Amino acid sequence: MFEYEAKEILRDKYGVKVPRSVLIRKGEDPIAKMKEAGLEPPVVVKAQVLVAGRGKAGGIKMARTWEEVKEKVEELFNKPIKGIVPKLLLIEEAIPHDVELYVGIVIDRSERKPVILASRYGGMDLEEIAKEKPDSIVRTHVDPFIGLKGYQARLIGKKIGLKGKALGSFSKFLTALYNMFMDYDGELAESNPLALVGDEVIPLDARLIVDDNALYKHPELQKDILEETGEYTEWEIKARRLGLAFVELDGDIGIIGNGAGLTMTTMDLVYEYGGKPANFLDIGGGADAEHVKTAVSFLIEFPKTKKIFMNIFGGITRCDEVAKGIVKAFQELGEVKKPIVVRLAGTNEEEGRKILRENGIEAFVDPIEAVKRLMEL
Amino acid sequence: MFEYEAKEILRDKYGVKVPRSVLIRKGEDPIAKMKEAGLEPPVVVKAQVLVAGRGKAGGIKMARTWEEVKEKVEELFNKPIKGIVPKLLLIEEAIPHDVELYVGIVIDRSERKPVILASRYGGMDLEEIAKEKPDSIVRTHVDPFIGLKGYQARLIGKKIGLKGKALGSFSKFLTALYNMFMDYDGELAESNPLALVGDEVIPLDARLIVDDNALYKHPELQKDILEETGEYTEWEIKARRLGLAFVELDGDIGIIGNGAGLTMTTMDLVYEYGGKPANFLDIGGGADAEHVKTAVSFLIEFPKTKKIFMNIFGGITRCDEVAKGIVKAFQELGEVKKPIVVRLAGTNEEEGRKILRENGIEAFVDPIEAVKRLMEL
Amino acid sequence: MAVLLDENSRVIVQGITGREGSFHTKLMLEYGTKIVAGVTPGKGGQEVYGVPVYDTVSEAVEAHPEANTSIIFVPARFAADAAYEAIDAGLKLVVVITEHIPVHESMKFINYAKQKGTTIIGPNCPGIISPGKAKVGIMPGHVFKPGSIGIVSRSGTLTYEIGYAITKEGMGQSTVIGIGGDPVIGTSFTEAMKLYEEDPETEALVLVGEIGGDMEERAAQMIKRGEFTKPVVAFIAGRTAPPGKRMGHAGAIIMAGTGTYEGKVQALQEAGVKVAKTPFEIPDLLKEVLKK
Amino acid sequence: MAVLLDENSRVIVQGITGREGSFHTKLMLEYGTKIVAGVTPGKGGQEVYGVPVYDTVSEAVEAHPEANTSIIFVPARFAADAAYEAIDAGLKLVVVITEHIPVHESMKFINYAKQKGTTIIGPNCPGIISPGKAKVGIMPGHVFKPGSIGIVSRSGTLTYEIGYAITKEGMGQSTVIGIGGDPVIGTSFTEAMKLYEEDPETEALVLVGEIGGDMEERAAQMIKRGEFTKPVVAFIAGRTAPPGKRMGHAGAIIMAGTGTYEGKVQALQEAGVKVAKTPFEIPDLLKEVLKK
Repeated sequence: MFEYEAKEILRDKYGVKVPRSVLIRKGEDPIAKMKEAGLEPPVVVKAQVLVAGRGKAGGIKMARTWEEVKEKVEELFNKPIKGIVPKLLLIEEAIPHDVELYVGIVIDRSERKPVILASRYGGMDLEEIAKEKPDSIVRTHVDPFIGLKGYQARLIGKKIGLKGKALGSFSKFLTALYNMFMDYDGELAESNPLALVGDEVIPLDARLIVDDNALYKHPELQKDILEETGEYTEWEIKARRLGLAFVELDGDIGIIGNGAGLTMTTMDLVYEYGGKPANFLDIGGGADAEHVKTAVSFLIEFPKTKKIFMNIFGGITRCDEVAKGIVKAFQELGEVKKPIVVRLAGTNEEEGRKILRENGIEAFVDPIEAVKRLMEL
Repeated sequence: MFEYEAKEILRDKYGVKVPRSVLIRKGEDPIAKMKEAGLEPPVVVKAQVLVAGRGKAGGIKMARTWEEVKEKVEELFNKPIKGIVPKLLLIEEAIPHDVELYVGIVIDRSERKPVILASRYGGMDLEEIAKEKPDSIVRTHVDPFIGLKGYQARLIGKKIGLKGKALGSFSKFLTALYNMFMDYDGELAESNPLALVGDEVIPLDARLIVDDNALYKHPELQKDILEETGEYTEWEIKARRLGLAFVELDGDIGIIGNGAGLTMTTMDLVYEYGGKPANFLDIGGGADAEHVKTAVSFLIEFPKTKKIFMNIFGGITRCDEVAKGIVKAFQELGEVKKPIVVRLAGTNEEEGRKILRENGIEAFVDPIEAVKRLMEL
Repeated sequence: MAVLLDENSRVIVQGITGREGSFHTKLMLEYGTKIVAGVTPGKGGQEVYGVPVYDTVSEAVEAHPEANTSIIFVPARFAADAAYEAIDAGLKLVVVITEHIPVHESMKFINYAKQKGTTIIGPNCPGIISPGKAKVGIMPGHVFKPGSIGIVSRSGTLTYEIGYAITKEGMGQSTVIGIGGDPVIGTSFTEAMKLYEEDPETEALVLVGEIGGDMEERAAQMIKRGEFTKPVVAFIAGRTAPPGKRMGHAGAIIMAGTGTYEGKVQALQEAGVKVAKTPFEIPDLLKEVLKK
Repeated sequence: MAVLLDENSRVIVQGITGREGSFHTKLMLEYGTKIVAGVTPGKGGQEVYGVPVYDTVSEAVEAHPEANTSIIFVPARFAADAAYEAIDAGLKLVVVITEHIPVHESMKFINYAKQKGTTIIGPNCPGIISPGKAKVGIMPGHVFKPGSIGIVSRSGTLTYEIGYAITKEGMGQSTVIGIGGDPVIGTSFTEAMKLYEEDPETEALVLVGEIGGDMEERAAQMIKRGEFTKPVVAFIAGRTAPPGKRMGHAGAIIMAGTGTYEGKVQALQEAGVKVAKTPFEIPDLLKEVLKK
């Protein structure tokens, strides 16, 4: 979700005071739009990109005059941030402030509870805070059924050095952030920096990452456009569109496995025997021939792969289905130069290996034998 | 809250399918508005009044033709329902159905949990169901922190005789009703009748009563207009506007006490000694002279009272403040013919009685003596 | 002994700097209640009648680990949060004086308190007093005397009235609990009765009920089941109140034919409870039942 | 013995009429698991491989009061509700196979289960097997043999691979738990280890970890603290996985420098755990630690 969307939700649904701003598209006149909204320099011009570390990558510019607004808008619309050219800019009133706080909410895996992380030293990444001011981070768990209590929020505020009325403002903001995190199935809700202006806190930035598995509950939210996150390569985006769990790597050996653990282990095994994986591709549990075909075809087309190693241990996945899928992929693609070595074990393994061998594809029971053979090719 | 408001919330915020309808004001052309909304007879024309038992009082009419629509609209706009003339009518598509269910949610005082009441026999009041089909009422408590679980809702549906897909529809509706009850601090959320149409449930009526103490959390909700509920008499409405906890009764002795229990007991005492209370008026805890003055003045003006009995046991309330308030009320109203007997005990009682006596008002320590004196007057 | 509150109670006043909070802190101190700290967010560091004020309950408890009881005077909008804070700080008894708390909020923090083993009195109540030992509430202390009568009451002023009537007749009270007038409260008649049953100091119990709800009926059932064995005398306010009307607070309303005066009196009488017609008959009835 | 699952387990299959549910019901029955009932809302009255189907878990439990375990195959949108239903019906072990459950929902029903004393395995897991006794999951039964090795694993297929390797070397397993690949799961390494520590049948434990999270580090700390005293052999998948990328499921991701392969291996080795470089070294390492 873009910054401006998170801020809109905070403002409209949770009553949080956010800086006044206008959103502009390429080609729109920023001056006119600002005047319409009653905004004047100094303002902050911010590239709306999903890239993490946007500020450091030069995606946020101060503009002190009307002249500078024009300049900075021009500049940001033409400057890729980690490869992504912004389609939207947010022009926001500049808010003078002394202190920048950090506050974020994630789920603590071992406590199975939301945990609020807060620090007096916002403005830098949480990782940097953790490195440079580790003792400044206040961690507070929240009972997911009871919710964040006002006094807990005030206590956090106190621990990061707030006092008097600022405690009330902080508590109100944190409650809003927490409610957004819970209502929207957040993986992360964050404000960094959260500015302290007099007795009031104002979120200069806001982020919300929604759990993909929960997106169906929030039809009003658009799924983040894969291309715009800057997180995925071209082929990773293609794979996601095909429903494949694929990660691009640096080597040249295509890897397919079933199950994330086994697939990672297969990568590790190839490394161990001197190869370099070109990718991670997990066909998951219970894949049918069609899904296997899609995965194998994709890896054959993926230009980085010179040869393919497929490692399947059938549990819920049936080896005969897998074999059929592989054969189909090779049949459909016709003359394929990329060699493949398959290791098949588990449910219906013999049937599976038989199908492969009948179609001229090398099939093994032992993964070590298989990887050794692979390295000979 | 009016029926149409509760239905709007259910539809817009909770995704419940409600009958299509138009809302009309006096003077508007019902035919034109229906055509605009694509509605055709048969329809149901419903007076939007806050009176309970509206259906029985003749506030709901079926209209099978355009002619009848005109007639019924005319009729309802000119017919007081328990004394209240509706300002709005809801014209709603008539939905043919076989079964009318009842479902309501209140807070169970002793369990301190929301309790869902459901019955196969909707259409009549819950009290009637309780009398005529007591075994048909299914009671289910919900943990307020965990919320209503889908399986609980289906189980309730099963127990009131639903099957197959209707269970899913009922469960969805009940979850929406429960969420509305919780989100809006409901004292009561109810749908009666809830129609079963094929595999689907559709709320033909919907009610939501919001806890007065929680209204500040829901600024979008209008406070029910006192005049339109039909629950309050003219003087009760006046009293509420003055912030007085006042109930009108049939007798002629004005009653003021501090605390509901003591005030009721004062009523009981007056009855016991042959008098008939004209009202209940509780000045609450910690009333200051000003509030006492308002209460006493109000009761002097209240035409039903011939004489006034005031019974105060001061805890948080100070008897001297009470005395000052009484004196002030009599001074401001000038020549008052209505006699008053005051019983004052507790915090600063002697001071209080002294102030009264100095101003010619009879003051007692013992309530029995006081009530006896009252009856002599 | 006494129930819930005694000479070992160490009290925190939440909302101590407010008008009501500071006024009653003074009265409670004068009564002899051991108030160890007060809490008002943002006012930490002040003092109220010599009681140190903290920003949070946890700070107060850290500085005064002997604290075990809290009384809440904070405004309705913040009262539920104050209750959670007291519960989470591990206080065992929390008295909520505040009225007009939304009933959903009361319902929730009362459930929460139960999970955590905290007893809530109230909301919308006058509090609790164990005469001669401690007072955590807003009742006038002088109307009560140490003694062996327990009082549990849904009504504030009526409690003072009845307590005073008992005191004047030469008897006294072990502990008096004003459980509060809201529809949902932390401690019901039956829950309080469990405590009085086990208190050796209490010889007889006065139940002060009202129309509305079914707490009196449940008390009667408990007595019938033999789970409360001490003599009980009752008074029910609202004999002449009409149905369907809220008599002052949300709890006192006869709805759909339930919660009537007659129903309550009948249930209690069937359980062998003497029901007084006026509060002033209570002392005589008490003498009667105690003679047996 | 064995942990969590044994010959006394009586199983309800939730979502029994679905594709996966019915297929694995067949396989579990063939393995010898005692499945007493199935549940699919709206399909009560049917049978699946001779197993009676009910509309609700409470009806199933009423008809089969011996039921103590559930396995959930219902789609992600309804899985959390199915879990609540199983917990409320008093089942003591609930295995959630379903993947793609929103993490907030898992977090909630896992907290709820803890309150109610129910053990959750999963979600997004292959289930649990006590070879020769019962299988409540989707793992291929034939790769495991009864024996004295416990396996706890974050990875499905890797568990079969390692189990099979152990079996081929003539050893067997007491209980194998696939704890699931989601970021929030019902039973962690350390929670499972507490059970294995008390199981006399288990002589050694294999931990199958992955990059991401800190469950392996916590296991290492537990061993260091002396709270787990049996020999442990581990394998961690993802040695060559790049940071910041989700490797297949949400749990396996190295973020902000935590959850790395090296960190986990170091923590385990410092606790005296032998860490295998490939799954196939596990049997040899086991023989080594068992000899001592």
